[in-house]
Amino acid sequence: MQDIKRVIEENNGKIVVEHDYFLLVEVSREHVRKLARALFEAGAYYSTGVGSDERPKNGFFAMYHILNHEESKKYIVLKVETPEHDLRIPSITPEIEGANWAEREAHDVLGIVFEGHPEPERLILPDDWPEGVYPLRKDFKYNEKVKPVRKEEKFVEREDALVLPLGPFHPTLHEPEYFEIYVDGETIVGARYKGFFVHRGLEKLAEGRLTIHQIPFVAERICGICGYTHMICYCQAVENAIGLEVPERAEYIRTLLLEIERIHSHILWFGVVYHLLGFDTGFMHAWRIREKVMDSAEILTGNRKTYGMSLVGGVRRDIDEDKKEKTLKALREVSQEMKNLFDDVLAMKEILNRIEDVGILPKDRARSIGVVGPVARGSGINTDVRKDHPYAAYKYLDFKVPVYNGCDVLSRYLVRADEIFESIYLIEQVLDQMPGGDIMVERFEVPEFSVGVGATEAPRGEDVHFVITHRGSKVYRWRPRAPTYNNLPSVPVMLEGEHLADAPAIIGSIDPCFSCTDHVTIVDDSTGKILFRGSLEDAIRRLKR
Amino acid sequence: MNAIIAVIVNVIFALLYAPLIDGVERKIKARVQRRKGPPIQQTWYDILKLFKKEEIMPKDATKSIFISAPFMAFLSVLISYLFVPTILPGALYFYGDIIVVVYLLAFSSIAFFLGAFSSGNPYAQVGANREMSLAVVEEILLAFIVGSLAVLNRSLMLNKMFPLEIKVSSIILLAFYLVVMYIASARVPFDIAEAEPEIVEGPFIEYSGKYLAMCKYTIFLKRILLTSLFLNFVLPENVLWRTVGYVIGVVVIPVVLAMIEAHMGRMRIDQAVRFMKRLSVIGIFAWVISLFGW
Amino acid sequence: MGRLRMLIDSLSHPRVTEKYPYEPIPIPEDFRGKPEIDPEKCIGCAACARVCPPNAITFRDDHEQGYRVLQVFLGRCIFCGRCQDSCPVGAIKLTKEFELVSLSKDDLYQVVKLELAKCVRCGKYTVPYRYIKYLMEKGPKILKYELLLCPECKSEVTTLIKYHYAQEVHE
Amino acid sequence: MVDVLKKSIWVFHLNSGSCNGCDIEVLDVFTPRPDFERFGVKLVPSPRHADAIALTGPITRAMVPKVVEAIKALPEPKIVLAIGACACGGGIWHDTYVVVGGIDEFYKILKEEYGMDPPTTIYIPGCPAKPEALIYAAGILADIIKQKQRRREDVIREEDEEKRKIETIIREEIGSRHFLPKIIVKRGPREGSV
Repeated sequence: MQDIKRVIEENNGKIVVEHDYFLLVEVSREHVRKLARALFEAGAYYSTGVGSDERPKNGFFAMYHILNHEESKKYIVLKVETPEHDLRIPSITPEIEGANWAEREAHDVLGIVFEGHPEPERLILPDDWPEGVYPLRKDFKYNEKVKPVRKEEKFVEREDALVLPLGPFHPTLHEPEYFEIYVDGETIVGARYKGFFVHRGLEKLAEGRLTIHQIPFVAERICGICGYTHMICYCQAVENAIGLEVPERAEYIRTLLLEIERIHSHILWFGVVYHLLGFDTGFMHAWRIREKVMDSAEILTGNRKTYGMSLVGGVRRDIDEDKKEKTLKALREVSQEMKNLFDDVLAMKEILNRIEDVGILPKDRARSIGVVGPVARGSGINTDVRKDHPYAAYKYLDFKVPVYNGCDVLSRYLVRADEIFESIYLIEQVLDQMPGGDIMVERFEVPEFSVGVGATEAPRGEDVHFVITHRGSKVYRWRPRAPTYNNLPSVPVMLEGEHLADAPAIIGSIDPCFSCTDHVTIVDDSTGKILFRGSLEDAIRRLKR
Repeated sequence: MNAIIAVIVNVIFALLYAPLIDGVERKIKARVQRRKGPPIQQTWYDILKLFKKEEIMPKDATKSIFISAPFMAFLSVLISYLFVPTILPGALYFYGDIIVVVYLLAFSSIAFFLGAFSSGNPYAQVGANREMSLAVVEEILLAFIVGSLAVLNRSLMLNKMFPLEIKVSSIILLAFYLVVMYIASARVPFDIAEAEPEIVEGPFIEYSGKYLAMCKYTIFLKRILLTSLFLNFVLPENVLWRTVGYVIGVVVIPVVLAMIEAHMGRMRIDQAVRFMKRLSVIGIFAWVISLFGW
Repeated sequence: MGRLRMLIDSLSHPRVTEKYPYEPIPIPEDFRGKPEIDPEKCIGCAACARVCPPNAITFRDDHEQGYRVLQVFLGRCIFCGRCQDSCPVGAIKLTKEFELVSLSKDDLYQVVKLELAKCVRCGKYTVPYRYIKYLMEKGPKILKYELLLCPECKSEVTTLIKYHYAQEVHE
Repeated sequence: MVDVLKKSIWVFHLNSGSCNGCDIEVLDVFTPRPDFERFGVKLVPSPRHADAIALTGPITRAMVPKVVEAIKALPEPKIVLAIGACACGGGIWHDTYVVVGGIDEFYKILKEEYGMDPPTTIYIPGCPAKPEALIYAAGILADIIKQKQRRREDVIREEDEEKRKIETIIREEIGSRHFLPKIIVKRGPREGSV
């Protein structure tokens, strides 16, 4: 703890806020790169970056780099300010690879220029978005409609290989996403991700129309699979910003639901992977078992997916003994049946052949890209927000974090399998130890321009929300960062040299959730070639060439 | 005259029965997945619906080939039924008909391949490529088996082969035939050409309406044809026993295959080809002993 | 032999498919289904419309006919239940109804029209009678005449009162 | 409804910017417990094979041309299943800068810019739509069950007596305020209130 403070102070950083969960450090433009480097060497890795337009407050734009320092159990928020007339900030991407997307995104949505960025291209803004319109600036209205500027389609051609578009409507994932896969015969020689189709403008929406108590429901709808973890993450960020203590019982209820969500999400993933491997009966069995988890969620919260259980300050509904018992009974059955299913499936040779030694992500690459969650744990990195930055009731509970060193799809498979049983164990503890008392803090003041960071371990990995509060129960800036945002850049690494037939399983192995990731900015319009009709015809033309 | 009536009955039986047994298979698969599943006449509903639907022509397609391919495939399988008896014994036998059957089956694969290539869709093309590399191996294996059986029987006429004499080599060959039949009927793990999650039903991606119905129908007919061929090899000559055996066999074999199919994951194309290469070693072994007349 | 065990396991257990829609399915106690306004209880305060995150509940005042029109659009509702939390009289409740499928968008609306009272000063429509009644009974202790004034008149009158008192004090 | 599709509906799943919740439920209905296949519903990967589009999501602006293409690619007769709050009415983000805001807004664009008539549409509300709600929709398509949800409109008029009572109470109060009627201020015409 002292070490990290010394590192910050030696490198001209000024600690402004010292919170149990995070440190807010102000640093000038000249020193940011050196400080980032020093922190990275001290063991912090890049979590996310947030650009913010703070002109109404002081006339400056700000860039927040959020680093995760597991050793001291703190997030370190580096704040760099730049005046409106001189929007230049030195890029830290040359020092930390993980900052790449975050900086490009901040450039796209706010117009901050990152000096020395290795790939200063647009990331999320579409090619038809007019120059000089920055949607997250405060003078842009949340419901403003911008006229697109038509441009020629851009293809990245490669001479040695054939381009096969995978997406945006591909039955693999039931989500619009787009991978350009370069194949030589049936072997993949390269891949390029072009995404951000599911952008719904919700950051801007939160700043515009919604109040602090309505945003949890938007946060929950960032993702339909792991929505509750986003909801909790947002609530924690706001609670951290205003210094609110949540009642203990509420913490336990949150933990219970988070783990229920993890179980259903992981079982869902197994089903999808079996389906991708052509084993539909496995899909059916996995989802049949999952149905029991969904039922207990419905009993506990009143809805199968969007629980709607949390607000800033606690949870909305209590849990009684009857519900507890039903949940426990269902989970015991789930545990037994999943065990049998895993045993049976791993005895099937053709399934094992398809996932073993496929989609390799070496440990050092994993660290430098900054992958999180089961993908990191499948590459031998022991990281878990629940242990590193304890939140909700995890600080009172006992659990293990499974780590596998195979670096392949099988390792990620095993990590998730172990986590299901670990989660069931956690839920048993939660239901056993749950204390009585209040579940909600009703009254609290929301200060102006108070910064908060919240993090949860979503089923897919570390989930970070960054909040700046505003007067009148509003938020000034809210930036959710979903785990897939960090995991996606690793997909091209995994795909290289593999068979085309393995591509769905490999892409699926990071459990991508594009709706989580893409909410941030604008959808690509022009390069999004699609599978059928025009797009394929274009593709064929390119094939013939 | 009798033969002609038999052929007409056989063809009508196959046409009616092929979609129905697919419905039964779907029901069985649903059962092993512990669900209720569609009614057994569901596949018939699907096909009838497809015939009532509009057909859309892809922009880049070579129209004539694209349209004629499903018909070619369908007809070539249908013609095979002239030589292979189904529910009634008796068919149009002539010297060398075994070659015609193998040729027609290969032709139906080629027709799909042509249709896929003319559709102008890259996924169809990847699918067609896979279909072709599978079909080549699978047709060779089929030809090889049938050829070996012909060596055993010293004849290329199918009716001389029905039923097969029980010998060591014929039993090995029939077991081998069952495996090849499984592969040729495009079931998991060998439905690589139509893999839904990877290449979106491959060769059929651009077909709609009645052309799609023809494609699907062809596959169902092909499955029943291969099953009938197998049953003819093993069933006795006595008409009554043969009919009883046939009716049982034509239900039981697809049901068993469906159960196997439900518990398989899809192979990768290279894994499948490797698997078939290994199989061919057994084939050669059977062929060698059949040369000795065992 | 995993697959054999799986097959035997499946065949030895019954099918799990539910009978729905031929038979109703059990719905959990706290299920959040279709929100329904009880028109007899509703006071037209529009608190639900203000908290509704997706703006599924909206209200507008029809000044020609003299109605406050509260409208629930089920097609946009996210079933969060915030309206139920915020309603002061418990008029809006989430029922267990989930069979909301419809062939036309029009079927997805629930509309409640409440008669508006007139401003005693300028004769313009203000808030529903129900709301005034509710405030008279349970509302905070305010000057009751304010209840029947439109916002403009209210602010003017308030200014005038202040002015009046100021003068009185002055005198 | 559509006679041809009574016994067999093949569905092409189209995500137009949904959060995944409805998409997972669309997959979920095919699993053993709800078992959509009972009604002859099947998920197909190519729009050419499909009879229905299972549309989830609020239709982000960039998705518009793709959704139009998908609708064009479907052979007639076709239907659209608008699944979930987003597809039916735009959901929580119905008015943001990149969202069209639900299927009806999209149909307006379809008509104005592409000159196409919207296909028959079934609205399936829910957030996410419960699997049973999807089955209910299939039941309506197959003519097994009848639609339950109907527009409901209630007009509440107060009794004159009640009104008078309220007004009397308030007038009395006003009367007790000696200053109110005395001061008359000239006002110009105003618009809007509340």
